[in-house]
Amino acid sequence: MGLTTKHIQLWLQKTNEKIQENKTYLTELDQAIGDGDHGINMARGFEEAIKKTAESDYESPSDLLKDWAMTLISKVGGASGPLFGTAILKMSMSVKGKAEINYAELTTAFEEALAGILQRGHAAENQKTLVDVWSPIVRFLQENTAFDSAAFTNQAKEAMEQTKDMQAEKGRAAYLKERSIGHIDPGSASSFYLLQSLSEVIEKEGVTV
Amino acid sequence: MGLTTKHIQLWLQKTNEKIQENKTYLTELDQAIGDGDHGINMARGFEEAIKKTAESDYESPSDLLKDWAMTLISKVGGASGPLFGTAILKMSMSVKGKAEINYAELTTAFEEALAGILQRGHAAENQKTLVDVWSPIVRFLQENTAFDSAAFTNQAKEAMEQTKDMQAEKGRAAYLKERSIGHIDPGSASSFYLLQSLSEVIEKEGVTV
Amino acid sequence: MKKLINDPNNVVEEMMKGMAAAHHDVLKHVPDTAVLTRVERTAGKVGIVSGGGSGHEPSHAGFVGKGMLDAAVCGPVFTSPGPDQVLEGIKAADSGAGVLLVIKNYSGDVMNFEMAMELAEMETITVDKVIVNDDVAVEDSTYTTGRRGIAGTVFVHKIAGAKAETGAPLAEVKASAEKAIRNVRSMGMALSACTIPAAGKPGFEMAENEMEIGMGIHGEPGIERTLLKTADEVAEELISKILQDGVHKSGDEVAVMINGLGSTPLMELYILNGKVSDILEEKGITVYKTFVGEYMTAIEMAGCSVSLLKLDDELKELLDAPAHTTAFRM
Amino acid sequence: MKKLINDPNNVVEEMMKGMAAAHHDVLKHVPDTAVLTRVERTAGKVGIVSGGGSGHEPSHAGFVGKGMLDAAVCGPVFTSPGPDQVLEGIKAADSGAGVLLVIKNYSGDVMNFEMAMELAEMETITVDKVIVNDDVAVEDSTYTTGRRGIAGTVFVHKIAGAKAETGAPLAEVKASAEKAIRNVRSMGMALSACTIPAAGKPGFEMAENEMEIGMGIHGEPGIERTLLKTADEVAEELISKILQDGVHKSGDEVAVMINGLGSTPLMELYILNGKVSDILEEKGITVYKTFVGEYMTAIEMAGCSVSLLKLDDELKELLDAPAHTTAFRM
Ligand SMILES: Nc1ncnc2c1ncn2[C@@H]1O[C@H](COP(=O)(O)OP(=O)(O)O)[C@@H](O)[C@H]1O
Ligand SMILES: Nc1ncnc2c1ncn2[C@@H]1O[C@H](COP(=O)(O)OP(=O)(O)O)[C@@H](O)[C@H]1O
Ligand SMILES: [Mg+2]
Ligand SMILES: [Mg+2]
Ligand SMILES: [Mg+2]
Ligand SMILES: [Mg+2]
Repeated sequence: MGLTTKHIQLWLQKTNEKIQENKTYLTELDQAIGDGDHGINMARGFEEAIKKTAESDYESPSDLLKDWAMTLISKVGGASGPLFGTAILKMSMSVKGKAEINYAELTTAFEEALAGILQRGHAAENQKTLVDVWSPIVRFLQENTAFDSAAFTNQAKEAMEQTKDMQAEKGRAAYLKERSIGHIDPGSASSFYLLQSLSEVIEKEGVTV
Repeated sequence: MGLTTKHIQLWLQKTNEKIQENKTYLTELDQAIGDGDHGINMARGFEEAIKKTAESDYESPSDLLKDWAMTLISKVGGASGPLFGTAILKMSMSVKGKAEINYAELTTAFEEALAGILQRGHAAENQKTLVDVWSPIVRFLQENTAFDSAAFTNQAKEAMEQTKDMQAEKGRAAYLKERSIGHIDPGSASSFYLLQSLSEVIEKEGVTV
Repeated sequence: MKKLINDPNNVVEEMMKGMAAAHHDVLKHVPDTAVLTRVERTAGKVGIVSGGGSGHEPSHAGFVGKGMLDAAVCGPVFTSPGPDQVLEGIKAADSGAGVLLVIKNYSGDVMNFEMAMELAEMETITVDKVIVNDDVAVEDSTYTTGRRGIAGTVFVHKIAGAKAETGAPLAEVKASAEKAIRNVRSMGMALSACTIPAAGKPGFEMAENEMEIGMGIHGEPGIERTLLKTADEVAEELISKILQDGVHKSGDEVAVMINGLGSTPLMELYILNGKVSDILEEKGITVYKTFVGEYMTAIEMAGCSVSLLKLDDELKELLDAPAHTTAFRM
Repeated sequence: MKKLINDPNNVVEEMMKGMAAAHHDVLKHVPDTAVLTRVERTAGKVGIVSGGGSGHEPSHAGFVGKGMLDAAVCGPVFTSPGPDQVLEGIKAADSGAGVLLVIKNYSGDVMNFEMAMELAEMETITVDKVIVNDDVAVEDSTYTTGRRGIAGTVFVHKIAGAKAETGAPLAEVKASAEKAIRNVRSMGMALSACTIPAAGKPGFEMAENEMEIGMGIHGEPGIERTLLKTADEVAEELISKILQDGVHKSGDEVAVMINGLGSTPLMELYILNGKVSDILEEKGITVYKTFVGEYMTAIEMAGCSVSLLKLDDELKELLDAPAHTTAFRM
């Protein structure tokens, strides 16, 4: 069995838990090289997404992803709202009509999500943004044929950690130039929580993708 | 020989020295129960008085006292400017026409100075203002017949210290009500420096009043 | 002390210079004085002069201009200017119809302005005065110094200035100003202290979890030092103390001023106003106009004051009359 | 954190409420949105919408009113509002002649406002945009995020708003706004940090003897962290960096804005202006008008920015045109 609506719901819940737990940490990352609101923004948006998606019974992963995405777009704000919102929205569009999502479909969904992020943010790799987590993770999915939870999480974590040594060229951290080096990019950190949560759901629920 | 123009000049100089030396202390007294500018005000005014009176050769104590007074009135500002200015101005008027000032004349000059202060400030004794130094010192002069430097200084000091236990009813300290108790009144402290300086000049110069 | 200044002993002079440079269409500096005066004079009008210690910007020079003050006298920080400077203000404002001094009730201000009146009379200028004492945080007593003048003074400037602009004689201008004084009450609070530049350190200390209710505009305390409260609680306390004074009652119409003391963000002042407007509605008091911003500050103190001015037809008309100053526009 | 608030998560809603209550003659809150819009509409006029994160008060809602903005969208503190709220602003501002968005150049603002444009187009509202990037503290580069929009944005609001008020079509309003953007340059500095209410602690730390030159309005740093300098030195640095950009030259006429970031006393801003006006005179640049005050703040940050807008006849006329907003009056 691939990823079902239920698994998407669990994914959202787990991500939300991690975001709420790490709200202060994410905000501190953003205080170091941005304007210090990233944890607050993500926590507000995910809390609202939980509330919103609790209102309905969803027929398909796509429907659930859509409400999740639209809530992020509306409630996160800042740079991360449009970016995370667009990513999830593109996934929703990508898996439209499917009751379950298999590995190939998941890979395509991530490809589309990344394309959405790139189009919205006009950022490229190595500019110290969440692109630096999403790009490697898409390559990782493309290079494999089945989901390896541990390896997936590892890849995401490594990518996030690598943003530490980069000099920012997009987003607020870019104003710091060299002074941006030495700090993990906040958007990459929350991207890691999102990806780690997906990985945990797939492993714990015995999803076969 | 009584108090001459030269002695008045020395009095002003000595007072100025003490005010400048204790500028921070006077300001701190005013920070505790006022608005924290008393030392600044007095230091500015006395510095200007020194400058102003250095410009001319004075014929009489009265002329010198007048320029001293007018400079204080103009440059000290706040509550203390009109009060110290009026006090010195009244002295100037009181000793008009005299080349030297004897004990009786000095006593009268102080009486007039106090009257000026009372009329200007509408304060009475025991309201924790400089009146609480000037009133006892006038009584002290009235009760004696010759100037006793040590006793004069003592009397002024004691009067100043007694303001510590008073509750303020005039000036900014009045807003503190009970909380004004326990602090020396700033205007009384600078009055003490003025009186102590006079006493030192009389003693050091061997003035016979 | 962290300030964007050059020389702590020169702040007032440099401020006057920068202000005259910025607003030469509205005000000008009278050379060698502490006076900023109107550029555009209304001939034969009663002159309105205010002032006092500096550090309360935009008070008072920010209210110089058509419809408000004719001259502002800028003393040293928190220190009333001497009578000679007030006299310069009176001279600048006089155009033959006499001058009204709007004085805030502090010993220093009252003494210096009164001495200036005596000097002006010697120069045969007709001068009268009103003394503003709107701060209900302090007990009203004729025996003590009495109540302080705080931000409500700005309403008095507006009313007196508008009345003078009608060409009314000095006695009538004074009567309108006195009506405004009778009808205005204020109270303030503070979250932090302020630093007189020449003193170099804060006037007092307040713990991270404390506030002072009833704070004056020079850091003089008022009613109590308490633990930090919410904006809603602060609104309740300030308004209830103001209303206790008995001037503003159900059925009355008022103008409201939510005044920032220097470093309180406008956002916080508006949050406070949200509650103030609810409370007044509840009490049956109609808000005719609300002014939110920095009108009378205490250098960089964090905190605010609330002022209520009870209005009648005359005061409404005078409040609404045009004013063209750098800090108050109608 | 010492703030006069109720709930850190509710500051923007409560601010909007208090603002609408205070200024119901000028602006109103569109229910269930983050939008404050004009009460008095000019029919058939291009609508001007701005906004972004809150915490910059009076930006942007303080500029809603006749002659400036038709709607301001108030995001969470320092966080651009989402596209749905910007769309609400567009709808509130639209009266059939199209809408111009004035966006400050930050990734978040640009993305959210652009998404809103896409949504508006789906609802067949004509929308165009200009992006303000006046901050010379940041390198101008198309590869990176590029320059930030800071206080110079207020001049763009004024120019666009005045042009729209003439009944000009969207393309012309946009052209005037873009001319203002080409002609305006700014730079800021800070003496202290600020605290986002929901974060509860300052965004960064600065030692008692330090300042940051080139500070942005969200606490993003710019050029360098240096030892405390005098107001004159700061004026020199800000102006020289602005002039280096080559837009303002000897013989030009400019409007100057000395903008306080939140807790800098007006006195200090005027001291700075004294020097700024001297430097400009020295450089042969004529000051047409000067604006001193808080126009675009960073919550309670201490510091300032200086903006210069080069003027031609059109811009002068538009700058001088009437504006009736709560924070900008002409
Ligand atoms: N142009 C961009 N493209 C991709 N990601 C971006 C871009 N700009 C910013 N980001 C991401 O957004 C994060 C900041 O999000 P957040 O703090 O919520 O928004 P804001 O910067 O508006 O305050 C950054 O850490 C970065 O990962
Ligand atoms: N009404 C008054 N009568 C007599 N002395 C007064 C009166 N008001 C204030 N003072 C004196 O003035 C002193 C304060 O002076 P200063 O700090 O220079 O002025 P300000 O209070 O205007 O800041 C007080 O300590 C007190 O001695
Ligand atoms: Mg951020
Ligand atoms: Mg004092
Ligand atoms: Mg004083
Ligand atoms: Mg942000």
